[in-house]
Amino acid sequence: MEVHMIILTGVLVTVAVYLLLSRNMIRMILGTAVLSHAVHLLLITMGGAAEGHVPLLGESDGPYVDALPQALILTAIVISFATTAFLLVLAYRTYEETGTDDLNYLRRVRRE
Amino acid sequence: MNKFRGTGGTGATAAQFLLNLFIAFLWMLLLDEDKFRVTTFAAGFIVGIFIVFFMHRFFGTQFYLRRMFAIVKLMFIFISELVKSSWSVIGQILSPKLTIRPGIFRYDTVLESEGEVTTLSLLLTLTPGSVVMEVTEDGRGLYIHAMDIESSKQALIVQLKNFEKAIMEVTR
Amino acid sequence: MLVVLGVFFPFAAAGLIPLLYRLIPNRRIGWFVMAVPLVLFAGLLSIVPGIAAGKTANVTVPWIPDAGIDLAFHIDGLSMIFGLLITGVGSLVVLYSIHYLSERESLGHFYAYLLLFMGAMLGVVFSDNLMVLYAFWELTSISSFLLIAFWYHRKGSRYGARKSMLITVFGGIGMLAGFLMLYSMTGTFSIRETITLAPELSEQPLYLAAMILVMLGAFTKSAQFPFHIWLPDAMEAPTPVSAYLHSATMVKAGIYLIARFTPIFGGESTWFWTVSLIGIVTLLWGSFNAVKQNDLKALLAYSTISQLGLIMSLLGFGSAALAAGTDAEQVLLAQAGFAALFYMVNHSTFKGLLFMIVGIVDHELGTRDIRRLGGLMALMPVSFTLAVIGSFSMAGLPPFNGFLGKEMFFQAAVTVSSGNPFTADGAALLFPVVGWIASVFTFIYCMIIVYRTFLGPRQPEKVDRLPHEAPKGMLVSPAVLALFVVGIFFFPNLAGKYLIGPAMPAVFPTLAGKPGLVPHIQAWHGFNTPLLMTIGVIAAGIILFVTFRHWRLIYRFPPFRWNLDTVYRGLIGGMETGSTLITKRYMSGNLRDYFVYIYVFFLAAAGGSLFLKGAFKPDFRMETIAVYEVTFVLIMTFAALAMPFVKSRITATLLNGVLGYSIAIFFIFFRAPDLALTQTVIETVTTVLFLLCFHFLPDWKPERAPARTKIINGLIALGAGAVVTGFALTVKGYVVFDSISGYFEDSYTLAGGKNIVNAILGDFRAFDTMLEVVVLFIAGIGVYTLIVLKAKKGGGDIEGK
Amino acid sequence: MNADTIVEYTAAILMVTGGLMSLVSAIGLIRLPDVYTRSHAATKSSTLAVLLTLLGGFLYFWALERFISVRLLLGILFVFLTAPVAGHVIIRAAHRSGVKLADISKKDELAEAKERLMEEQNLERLNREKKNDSGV
Amino acid sequence: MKGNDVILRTVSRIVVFIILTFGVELFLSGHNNPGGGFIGGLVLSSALVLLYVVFDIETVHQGVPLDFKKVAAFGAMLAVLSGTAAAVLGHPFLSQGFGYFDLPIFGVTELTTVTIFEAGVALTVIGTVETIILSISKDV
Amino acid sequence: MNNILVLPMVIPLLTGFVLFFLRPSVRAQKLVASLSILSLIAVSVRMLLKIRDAGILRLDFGGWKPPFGILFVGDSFAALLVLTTSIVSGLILFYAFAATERRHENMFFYPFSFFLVAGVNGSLLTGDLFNLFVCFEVMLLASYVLVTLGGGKSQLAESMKYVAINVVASWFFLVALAFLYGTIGTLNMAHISVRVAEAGQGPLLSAIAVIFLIVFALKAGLLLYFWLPGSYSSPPAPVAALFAALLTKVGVYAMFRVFTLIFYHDSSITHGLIGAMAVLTLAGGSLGAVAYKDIRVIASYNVVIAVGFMMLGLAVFNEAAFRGSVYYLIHDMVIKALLFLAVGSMILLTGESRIDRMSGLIRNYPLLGWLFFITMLSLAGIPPFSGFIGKVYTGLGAVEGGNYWLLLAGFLSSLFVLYSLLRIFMNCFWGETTITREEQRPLNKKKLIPLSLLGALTLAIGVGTQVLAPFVADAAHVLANPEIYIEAVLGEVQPDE
Amino acid sequence: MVNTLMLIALILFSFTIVIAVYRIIRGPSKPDRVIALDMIGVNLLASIAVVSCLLETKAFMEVILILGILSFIGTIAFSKYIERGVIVERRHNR
Ligand code: NA
Ligand code: NA
Repeated sequence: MEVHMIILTGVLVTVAVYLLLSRNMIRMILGTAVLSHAVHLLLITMGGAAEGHVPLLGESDGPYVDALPQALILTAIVISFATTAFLLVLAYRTYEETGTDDLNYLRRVRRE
Repeated sequence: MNKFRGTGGTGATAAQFLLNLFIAFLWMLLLDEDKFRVTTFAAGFIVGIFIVFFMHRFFGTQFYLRRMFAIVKLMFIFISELVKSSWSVIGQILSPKLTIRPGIFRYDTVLESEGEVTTLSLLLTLTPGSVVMEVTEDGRGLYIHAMDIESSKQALIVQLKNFEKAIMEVTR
Repeated sequence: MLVVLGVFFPFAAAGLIPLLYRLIPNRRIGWFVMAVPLVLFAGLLSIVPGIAAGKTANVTVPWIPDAGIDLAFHIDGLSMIFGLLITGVGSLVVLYSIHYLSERESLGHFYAYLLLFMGAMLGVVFSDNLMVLYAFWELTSISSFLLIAFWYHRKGSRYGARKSMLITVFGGIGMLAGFLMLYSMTGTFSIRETITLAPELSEQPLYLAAMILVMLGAFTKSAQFPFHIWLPDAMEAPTPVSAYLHSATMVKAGIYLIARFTPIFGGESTWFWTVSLIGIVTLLWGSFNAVKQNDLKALLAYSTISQLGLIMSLLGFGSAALAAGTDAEQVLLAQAGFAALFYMVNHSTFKGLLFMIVGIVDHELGTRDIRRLGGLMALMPVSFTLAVIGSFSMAGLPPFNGFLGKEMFFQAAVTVSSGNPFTADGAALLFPVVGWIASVFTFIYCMIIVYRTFLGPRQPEKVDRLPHEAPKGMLVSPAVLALFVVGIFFFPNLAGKYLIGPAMPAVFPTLAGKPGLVPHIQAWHGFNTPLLMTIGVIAAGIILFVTFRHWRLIYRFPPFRWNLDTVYRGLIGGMETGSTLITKRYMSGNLRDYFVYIYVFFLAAAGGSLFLKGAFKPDFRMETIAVYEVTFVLIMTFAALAMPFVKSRITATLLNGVLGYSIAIFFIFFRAPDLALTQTVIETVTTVLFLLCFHFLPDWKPERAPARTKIINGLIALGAGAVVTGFALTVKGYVVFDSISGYFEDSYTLAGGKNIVNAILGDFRAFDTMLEVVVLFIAGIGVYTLIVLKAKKGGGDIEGK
Repeated sequence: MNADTIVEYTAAILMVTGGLMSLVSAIGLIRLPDVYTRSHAATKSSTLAVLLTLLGGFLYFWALERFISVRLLLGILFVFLTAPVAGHVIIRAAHRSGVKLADISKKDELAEAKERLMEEQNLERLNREKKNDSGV
Repeated sequence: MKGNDVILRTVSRIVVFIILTFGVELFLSGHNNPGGGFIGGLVLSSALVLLYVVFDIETVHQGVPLDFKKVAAFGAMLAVLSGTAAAVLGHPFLSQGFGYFDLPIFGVTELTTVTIFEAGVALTVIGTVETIILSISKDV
Repeated sequence: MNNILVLPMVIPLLTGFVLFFLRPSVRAQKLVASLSILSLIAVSVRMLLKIRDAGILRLDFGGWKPPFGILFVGDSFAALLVLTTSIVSGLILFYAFAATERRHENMFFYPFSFFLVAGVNGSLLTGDLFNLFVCFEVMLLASYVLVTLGGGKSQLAESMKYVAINVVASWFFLVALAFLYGTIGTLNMAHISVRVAEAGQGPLLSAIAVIFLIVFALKAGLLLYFWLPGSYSSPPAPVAALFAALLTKVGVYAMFRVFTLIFYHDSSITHGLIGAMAVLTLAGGSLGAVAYKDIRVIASYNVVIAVGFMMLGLAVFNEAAFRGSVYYLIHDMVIKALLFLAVGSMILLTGESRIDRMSGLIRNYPLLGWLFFITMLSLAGIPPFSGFIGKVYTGLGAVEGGNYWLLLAGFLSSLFVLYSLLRIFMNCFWGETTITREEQRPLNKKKLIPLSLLGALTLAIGVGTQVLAPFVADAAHVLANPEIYIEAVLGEVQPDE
Repeated sequence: MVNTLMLIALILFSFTIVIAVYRIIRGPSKPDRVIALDMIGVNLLASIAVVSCLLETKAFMEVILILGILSFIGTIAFSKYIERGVIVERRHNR
């Protein structure tokens, strides 16, 4: 169950990096969002194959899948949510101030 | 001012109590225990107290036990209408050539309260070939999109009348 | 005790002077300042007999014992000479400055810097610890920097200060590296211990590098070719400073260093050739350039460069003694070292004197340009006399100490050329020849000083003021120096016995005690080669001076016009423009470029180490694979690939939502209900956030980028995807260790929870969760702040009330 | 073949039926001419498909371990309650944002009503302006 | 032509209660079932999001007069303080305790300090999500 | 139990919350902040002494033994940096009390600063690799907010880049963690080290190490520093000072930790790659420092140079060089704070930021001028200021290790440092005075005191190096001998064997 | 056999999702795309129900309910965005 997941991760990374390299802010931010999808998938894939039961004691007698990566991903998900939220708002504030959502033009924004 | 307050304020306290019971019941169901336990129900009731306390300003819809039954009954109507409508739509989708003539028409209902109008709209939306698009400001006029307006407008109106009657039986 | 005092007294005084200046805000402050070097001078004098008898004074104050860096001070014969020069000339310079500087100047700063310098200089010559020496070494550069830029509002002052700082610090850093190499060979920072270990060093691989780096320090500090260029510009400093730092003391720190390190590096042919050649080239180049100068101070600066070269070359000659075979040869060669120190003392006297006289001329006429000067003899007779003494001494004429020094130089040059351990006889003939030519130029510029300034026609129309003799107070210091110039000529052996002689064992420790190491100096030693050379110098000098007008055009020829200053300016300018060009080229300010750098580096470094170093061992084994999983993989691939190409941001956001929800179902496939729950909610909330923010942003336009950029982007993206995939496939096949998470399966007994993930989050790794909550909180308040900020700017407060 | 097996088969068949209906509505999503008609497919057949599947799941767990999953029942209730609302809201948004009906559509009383309202408002404004003009 | 949100609002009022109850259940049962502070908090805040979308900020604010910034701060502080409490009592920082108690109404119940910690988590999540959404929305 | 270890993180966290609630009263905020900083310093000193007496300290959160739970590990290296962080951030905050606009104070400037400090201290102390990621995020999120504080056009534009790049850096961190967990199956750094050593750091683990290198290089500004000058030169002075003093150092610290404790088996990375990156960083930083006329940008490139210099120690990889880097880290935290505050003050006073638009400031603000002068000397590594000893040890390490190119690059870079700052000093402080006594804006004591204290600190560290010497020696010793650290963490538990 | 039927159901649901993704990409109107997303949500929900049966675990029941809730919220939010460009208003002005 891993190989196709790994390839999928690769596809997601490719798309994310391509989006990241765009000039448009929203494209770039969507790129970061896809990046985090990719890494969450990667984390769970690297945690090992899904051979085992849901890590709920009492649901079954085990063996259970590795629960640690799940906990790590949970933390990672919340953190990437926090970051994305901030980045989004920063993007629109930047647009409001500079009048452009083109990252290429941001370099020309000189100090006032 | 308070837009949450529904029609009539007399039964507010009683309704809150009912809502609380509802939550307790919900709680009990959620816990998925093998048999009914008073303690579970009580715990649910306490949870309900918090929620209702927290949300009490939103409260307003009158909840009578009677209406609970009505809702269950209406849900069965929903289901049957849903099955019928789905079947019809599937037929239209799978017919080799699309012959439908969609359109929007207005229907003025005799129902008054928000709950009644909503129920009607939900039913109607689940009825074959019709979706409620707008409710006029006075809450009496419904704009309905029909999948095949030529063949089914009249049938729809008849059906609407029946629904109105059924709902009023429940609510009044 | 005197040693510690010697170093720290000036610093303490330097700290106090600005405070004292608040009480005595006029030139009388100088008298207090003068007390410092005077007291130290007296103290040092008092130990001269002891030092002459071979004793040394030592003291160690711990500083960083762990690093072997202690404030270890050591006075021997060599440091004594310098100590006396520093304090002696220092006293005279302060005395001179009392009258020289206007009361409008910030005297507090001036004297503080001066004392700072004095302490630093004493520190350099007294230190026995390489690091401490380095510390004081840099401090001399700094105080020199501050003194050169004393008139910091002048552009020239700043330029000169910066130049001197850059060049001397450059040398200093090299020297530090050399010291560190020495340490790595010896394990000690103590100079004396290093000297005792010297015989074992020459075989070490770092020996040569250390030597060259130490020389670098010395040459930059002592303004040796090609590093001499800072010295003329340092003349922007007030004249007392020039007299003190840039002729009598600081520039001699390099001489000191070479002398001090002769026991360690001397006797090596590299050392001999480098020091001697650099010295002799500097001597020639300096004297040759001094002749063409119009500014008296610049002339003196080049003269100083040249004379420092002379001293340096003498030290180089002398170092050969340590490699010479017989005692006689050793002693004969070592006398070059003696000559170096002797010449150095002389130079301090007559050059200090000349600077002070030039200062007086400048002070009285407001100019130092010899094209505007002339005929001052009648108006300033005392100054004239003193100038003649100084100039003639420098020119090497009797009855002044310069004559003795010059004779000894010629003698040493002849000795080296006639035989030294590193070449066959006569191969070093260039030393006396070049030395002689340089002496001719020296003679010429000395005559220029006297004739163009004090003799010849007066040019009152070119000068604003009517000059008259300087105040007596200003003449005292030069007069005292003149006294030494004459005195040493008549009693050279007094200096030889008490001053120079005791230093010889420090420079040539292996020759200590050998008879004849300290030569008997005679003014008249018969018609030997040196005397003939001197006569030749005078003859040629007079002819060339008289015909100067005719041959000065030579300076216009490119090889002579070609200027190291131009190189320096070119370097600095080139560095500035070059760095601007380069930096602005890649620091484009464009986020896309930065991402490109990051990912290209990722591809090169991580991808390189994966694919090129044999790490890539993909594992394509598939345990179970279900059709529906493949379908969901396809769904995600489909949705993802469409994202960059859709025309509307809403569509892209929806597709992102599809990805998020689909990941939730993969979490389900991986038996991770908590993850699936969190993922779905977070995905929805994120989507809502996107929608909220879209209100403020324009819909996106098609990506306007050249095809080339798009292709590069695509390749980088593909590469990143491939590298991640490659890694993951390899990691999949790497089965060596079990995960530690088996432990958590006891979560019910350990932490009282049946949901293992929840137990990890709430208990085993609760700390992560706690911080994650903090992260979330910061983000939330951060968003609030970002938005409130704007409202405040616009004037309105969005908080309503 | 005991009762539980029958229930399990029933559950599985319910699920397959749900899947088929779902696919049919997906086809509708492709075939139908405009957003309004497509919404019929989505809000009705798709919803029913899901409900069937959930019901299947409910039965399956009941057969398997006599487990009454309230969450599934609640899920059914929830989809039941919200699916038509979602359909209504999307359609309304579509119309309000000016998405055209397919050409085959017969009539649009809502659009007519909206136009009438606009005309009335325009008329009113014109009248007001006129009044203001005359008042000056 | 103005419309009427009656359908959406009426249904949402019911739906919100279901979501809220479900959220609390998720929060409390997370120790043994899927759920916990994070998810509970997220579900509760999504209920509020629904209210904000269906109604409007001022209306909801009348119903839930909370300063969500402070809720978030209080929650995060609670999470940190629950760890500090253990330290004050001489246990390693963030030590959690659990035990089984016979309570009057609830019967034998497992009580754990994790619940306090998770409450902090939940409050932070609610507070933060609402703060973000409200901040952006008020900017319109 | 060593609950003291968590205090450097918990004190600022709780302070942050309290300050958040104290928003209406700036005075109360200042009071609480001051008390908190003082206690933070006291705790750090106490911790350092405790480590000296008892060796490396360990705190297992929740009492879960390593490698299963998260833990903080306090060795001299971490504790020294925690102490420096506390002191330096305290002084910066003290400056901020006087320099921060009311507008920013209302924007939770102080709480965010404390969260930043908490993140930094956590990153320094943690012994768990995933927790390091989380601590980084605490630090980064706080920095995201702080970098936008002020919110001008260019500031937001630069913030955008800063945040975006750090998001990508965090992504790399997670990717690296995923691969590491997939191969090694554990998160405790000491345990990872044991397992890596057991498996032998083969090509795969080395390649994963390279990803970690990228992560930390991005945070530290090692070669991948292009985000740095823009984002460090746009926010208000106290924020820039906090960034310059703390943020890159955490990246540098992490690199030292990871590449001395875990991935020290492959010299082509530790010596080769890191060395090359350090040299390129020095070169790029040096060129940048002389390329611009904006004093904030010049200062920012000096941050880059310092990173390159500190990394020389890791590239050289011997105890002397480690010592040098530890000294230099401490020095650089102090001096970068001073540099950025001084630069900020200059801009505040003149309203200009380009060297060709300022002149003769020393006449108006002599103390500021001399402080800048001291900063310059200290940065150039001139004794007896704090930069000297680090330079000496790094140089010594390079000589001993035979890394002459690194030595050359490191020492040459200090010339560029000197040149770049000389340019500021000569153009801005020297030259004709353009501001008359009447028009000059006052530079009040409240701002000058923290500046002077930082100046005194750089001198004190240089002169009183001996006080630090045993701690630094211990820090370097542990870096050079990872088994000490491992023993302290896993001593009584043997998870595998 | 039961499992096979369930797998078939699962594949059918995933095909539906594929088609819905196509609709999202094709559009043409925004409401079209939102309808498709809504459809994906409910189909995922159904898929999870099937997967739960396949894996014989009750652990995913919460996910089913949550997906239902969220796809509703998401649809409402998107609709409001399409309708007004703003999804949360400060005050409903009517
Ligand atoms: Na593996
Ligand atoms: Na949980």
